[in-house]
Amino acid sequence: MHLAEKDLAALIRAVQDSDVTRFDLVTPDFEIHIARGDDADTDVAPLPQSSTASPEAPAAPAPVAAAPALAAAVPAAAAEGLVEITAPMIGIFYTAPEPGADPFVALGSTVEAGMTVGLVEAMKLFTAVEAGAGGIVEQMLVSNGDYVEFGQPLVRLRPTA
Amino acid sequence: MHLAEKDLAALIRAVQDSDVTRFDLVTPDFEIHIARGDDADTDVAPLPQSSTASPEAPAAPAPVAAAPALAAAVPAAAAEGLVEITAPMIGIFYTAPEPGADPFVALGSTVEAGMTVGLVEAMKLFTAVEAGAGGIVEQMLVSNGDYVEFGQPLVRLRPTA
Amino acid sequence: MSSTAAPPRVSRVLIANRGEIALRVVRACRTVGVGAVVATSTADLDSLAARSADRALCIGPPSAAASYLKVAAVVTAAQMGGCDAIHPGYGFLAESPELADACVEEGLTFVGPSARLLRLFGSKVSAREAARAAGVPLSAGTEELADAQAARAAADELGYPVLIKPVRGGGGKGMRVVSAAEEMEAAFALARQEAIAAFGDSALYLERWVARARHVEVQVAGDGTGTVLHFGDRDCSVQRRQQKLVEEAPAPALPAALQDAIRESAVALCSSVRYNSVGTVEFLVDVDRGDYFFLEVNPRIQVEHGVTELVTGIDLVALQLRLAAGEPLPWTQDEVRIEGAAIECRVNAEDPDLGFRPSPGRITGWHPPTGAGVRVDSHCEQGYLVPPFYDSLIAKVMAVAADREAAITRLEGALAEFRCEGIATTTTLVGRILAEPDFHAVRHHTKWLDTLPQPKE
Amino acid sequence: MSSTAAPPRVSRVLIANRGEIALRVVRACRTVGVGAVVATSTADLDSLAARSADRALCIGPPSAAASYLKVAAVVTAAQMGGCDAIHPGYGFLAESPELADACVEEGLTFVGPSARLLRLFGSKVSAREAARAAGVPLSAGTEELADAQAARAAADELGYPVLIKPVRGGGGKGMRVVSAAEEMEAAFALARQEAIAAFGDSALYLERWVARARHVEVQVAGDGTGTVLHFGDRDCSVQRRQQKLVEEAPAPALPAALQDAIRESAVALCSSVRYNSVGTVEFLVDVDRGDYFFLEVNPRIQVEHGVTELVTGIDLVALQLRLAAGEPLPWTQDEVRIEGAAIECRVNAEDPDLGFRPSPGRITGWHPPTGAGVRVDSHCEQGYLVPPFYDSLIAKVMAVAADREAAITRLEGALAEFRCEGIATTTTLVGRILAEPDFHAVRHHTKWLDTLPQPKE
Repeated sequence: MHLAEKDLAALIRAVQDSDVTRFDLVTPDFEIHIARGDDADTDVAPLPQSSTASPEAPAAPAPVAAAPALAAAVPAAAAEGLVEITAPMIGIFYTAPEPGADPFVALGSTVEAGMTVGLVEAMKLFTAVEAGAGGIVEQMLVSNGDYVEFGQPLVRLRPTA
Repeated sequence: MHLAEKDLAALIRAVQDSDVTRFDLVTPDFEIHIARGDDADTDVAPLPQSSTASPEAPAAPAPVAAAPALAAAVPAAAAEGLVEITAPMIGIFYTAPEPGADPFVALGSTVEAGMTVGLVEAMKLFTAVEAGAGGIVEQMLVSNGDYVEFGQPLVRLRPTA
Repeated sequence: MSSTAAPPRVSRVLIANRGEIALRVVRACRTVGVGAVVATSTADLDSLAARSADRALCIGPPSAAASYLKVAAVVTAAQMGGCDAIHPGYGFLAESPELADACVEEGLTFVGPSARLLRLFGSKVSAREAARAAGVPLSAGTEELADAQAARAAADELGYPVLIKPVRGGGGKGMRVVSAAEEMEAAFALARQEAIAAFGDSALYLERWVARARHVEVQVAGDGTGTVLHFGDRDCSVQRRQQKLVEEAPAPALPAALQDAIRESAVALCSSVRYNSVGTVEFLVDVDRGDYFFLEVNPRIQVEHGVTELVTGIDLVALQLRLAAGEPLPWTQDEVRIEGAAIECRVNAEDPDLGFRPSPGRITGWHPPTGAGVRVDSHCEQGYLVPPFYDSLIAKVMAVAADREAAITRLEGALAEFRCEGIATTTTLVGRILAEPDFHAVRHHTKWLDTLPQPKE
Repeated sequence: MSSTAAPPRVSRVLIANRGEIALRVVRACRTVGVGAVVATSTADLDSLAARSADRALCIGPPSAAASYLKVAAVVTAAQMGGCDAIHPGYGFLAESPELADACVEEGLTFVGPSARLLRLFGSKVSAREAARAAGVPLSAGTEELADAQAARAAADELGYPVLIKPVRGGGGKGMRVVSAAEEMEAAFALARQEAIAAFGDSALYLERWVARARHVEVQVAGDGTGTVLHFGDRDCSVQRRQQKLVEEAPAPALPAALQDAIRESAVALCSSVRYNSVGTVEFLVDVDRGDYFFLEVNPRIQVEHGVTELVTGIDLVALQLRLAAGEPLPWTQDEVRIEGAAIECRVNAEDPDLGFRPSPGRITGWHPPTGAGVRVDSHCEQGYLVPPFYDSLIAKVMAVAADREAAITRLEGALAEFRCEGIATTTTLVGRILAEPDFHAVRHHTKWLDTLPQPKE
């Protein structure tokens, strides 16, 4: 995937002018993250060489033992035509609003854009994980109570339509 | 100029089986020096990046101030179709067998293969500089009494067909 | 929320920083024999520090506000990584009382002074009060002055030159240097006019004006009981717009009595507040008057700590980790020996030909100098992409030798060997500073570099 | 041809060597403030040393015999380069009395001991004689022995175990270790048979057999008047087929009295011959018997000099240049302080999986470790082609810390960070040596590594 600089600028403007709350674009050369809300910031990030989220292929193992946890993760979603919901922050992932309650979503659930699919807690503060697009939950990648890193894939949806 | 490894081996064998006393081949990738006599040794040398004797083009200036003297030298001979006679050792170059005597060769002299074209002196020991091939002296690149480095071009001949 | 509740533990450290200091702390953890986990933004996931650590955890996007500056993300990363301590490095959250508080709340050890000390030194007012109480000289100044006559009386006491300053306002407006008593009347009137025009307020006061100041700082470490050691001083007077570029240890060409007084002031201040980590007390030395006054305390490890390490042989980051773990100071003051001279040049990814504009990008060729007496602290490598989000420091090139001239020579050699291709750097520029006769003669001061004619190629 | 004819001059030095030591000497020339010209073969024309020097002169083709080993080429290069001194590095012509003589003849300063000393220590016989005269212990042995009875008598004096050796011959034939008196008769008879069969000669003698020997050497420097300083010792017992792989300073876990005696022996020997440069006296320490004996003198700078520099803070190559220039020793023995511990690993371009076969080739990625307490001496860089003509040393990775365990830890960290891509290296292998319990406990000896089971991946 190759994008010229002006394409990028136009893309960022278009996303910013929309009501999208979170936008992530990852290419082998860079990442763009646009978020609304508490952490609103527009980043054009260089992609680390042994990337964690390359849509093309599973990340190569890092050259040293201390590979970031993300790098060892699950096969890429894009190849399977799935949409990934990632952690908006580092913290503990919860599938339900409180212990004993029904989970926000389960395998097979139909999810609409903007719907909460889980919570991430950091220092007693809970942040909702919202679906950026609609679809059917095809994979739940982490369990209730797991620590997750920022950007870690949590749920994969099969897009509707 | 590209040579396969087996071509190289064949070439080296051919030269070694001949009565050639000195053979130098320089490409952008390597050098071969074959010499007979006191310093007889067969070397396949990697060529330094800012080469001193690339036949294709003048050497690029070395990245730091301390470029070897050779690197700053005269334009390459091969492009002009000339054959170069280089210094067989570091030392002082003499054009004549003794002070006041006639020079071994001068511009326009006809030289035969094996003929002495000058002397190089190091610590009172004189070594004859011999022409590897016949030709007519077209350029004298150093003056009588100059210090010369090993491999420095001294004389250029226009080959006699 | 009592800091005495549990004995501090440091067996696995979350490093909440990036760049060369993150790598420096990873190495210190190894030296001390404790685990190291690095918290990184997505921009630094593949950094040398992240790869050198036992583990790296992604805490947010490249923007520091959403990653390295988020207390909750850092604390959560420590918990996720099974850490019992957090090292904040310098910058970012290094002086954050909020992080220190959060550590206490969550049962983590903050590798730095307690929140009380961070608050104390985080405020200019309380820091000055502490210094005054410890008998440390402060910059001489007055209260608000009624008129030029009162100003003349005050200036006679302060000694000329003095600086007239508006009580409210800033940015240089209404400020005037007065060199002699007979200039006071006119200068005071002009300053008052300017102050009213700019800030709608006529109140003025005087400060002593220091024409040529040297930035001298003292490296200290305390155990929290009032015992404080110093590790000698550093001179960081070579500054470009208040950014340190060249630092050295010890501070050269100071009269022995003045140097002793400065060191003693630093120890007295930190001892009086029961300082409990490594830190630096900064002073300005008035070259012309031959005295000094307190500037501030940096309650953390500093960028330029390496030059002190080179002349003392002490690993200050390892010491910091050990103090955080509750270990005592392992030496007496007499056992701390300062030998030789060390100098550091900061090399930044900036283009001196374009007004020092940052020059992030891919490093295509990287050959740092090595060898006897040379140390380079850097997180860069061939192929590394200097990200555009953070500060532009790419390497600290240091040299140590038996004396200052030898250290300069060695550092010049090291800078000459240093090759960084693909991006613009300040390597050549800092090398030129070392060659300046004023630098050799220690005639430089904090405004020296800014007034120097731009050296030409 | 008198060496006292003219005061020696060292204002511009011809460096007659290559690789890391050529670069090391270039840097030392800068430190001392003298010019540096590097003599190179065509294979090294573009080396870092050649580019770092003021000038590089090509002295011959890659073959060392036709370049670095040619006295006339080296001397002529010095003259062509306007040099007044020649530094031979180590290896090549470093111990060549012919080069030292040629320097005297041509009015050049040889940066090393005088030809007289090179000849003295170049012969095993005269070196042993000098050591004996200076009261330095020699390996205990006998003259030719008539029969087993004479051997038993001699062995009682030497102390068991002893080694029976043929007077003529070599290569292990006819050699037998005898552990106790009652084995002598049979062993002597067998050894005699073997000696006759192998060399046609029945003469045998005894040597004391050292089962576990440590290689301990003392770094010295002399001013030519008999004043000699030592800079402590080094242990170089980690050897693979007599090639040093790991060196450290000071020699660890030696009883203080033994260590003092070894250092005093080194000084006594060098003082007795009016040694006039830096040098190293090598000893074998008999671990089981707790004594030591003279091995040889290396009259030059050694590969492993850096670990001594790290624990003393002294630049030995700069000292060597100053002594060559006729300057006096700048310290007294008391002023030479040895602090902390330093260890060096040699990293070679060899493939441990292919029997340590040299692996010359292009270095495609080069990231040497840096940081506090780490030093790397290397001539390599990204894109460098390790030539096939010379020895395979590509880097000396060193670490210094307050004590030996901390230095080991730091060095392990440095080796873990070291990346050299494109060629096979011994980095991982030397790292494993450091992790061996025997190395930590100083139970290693010169044959230890060869008897160690090959570590597996």
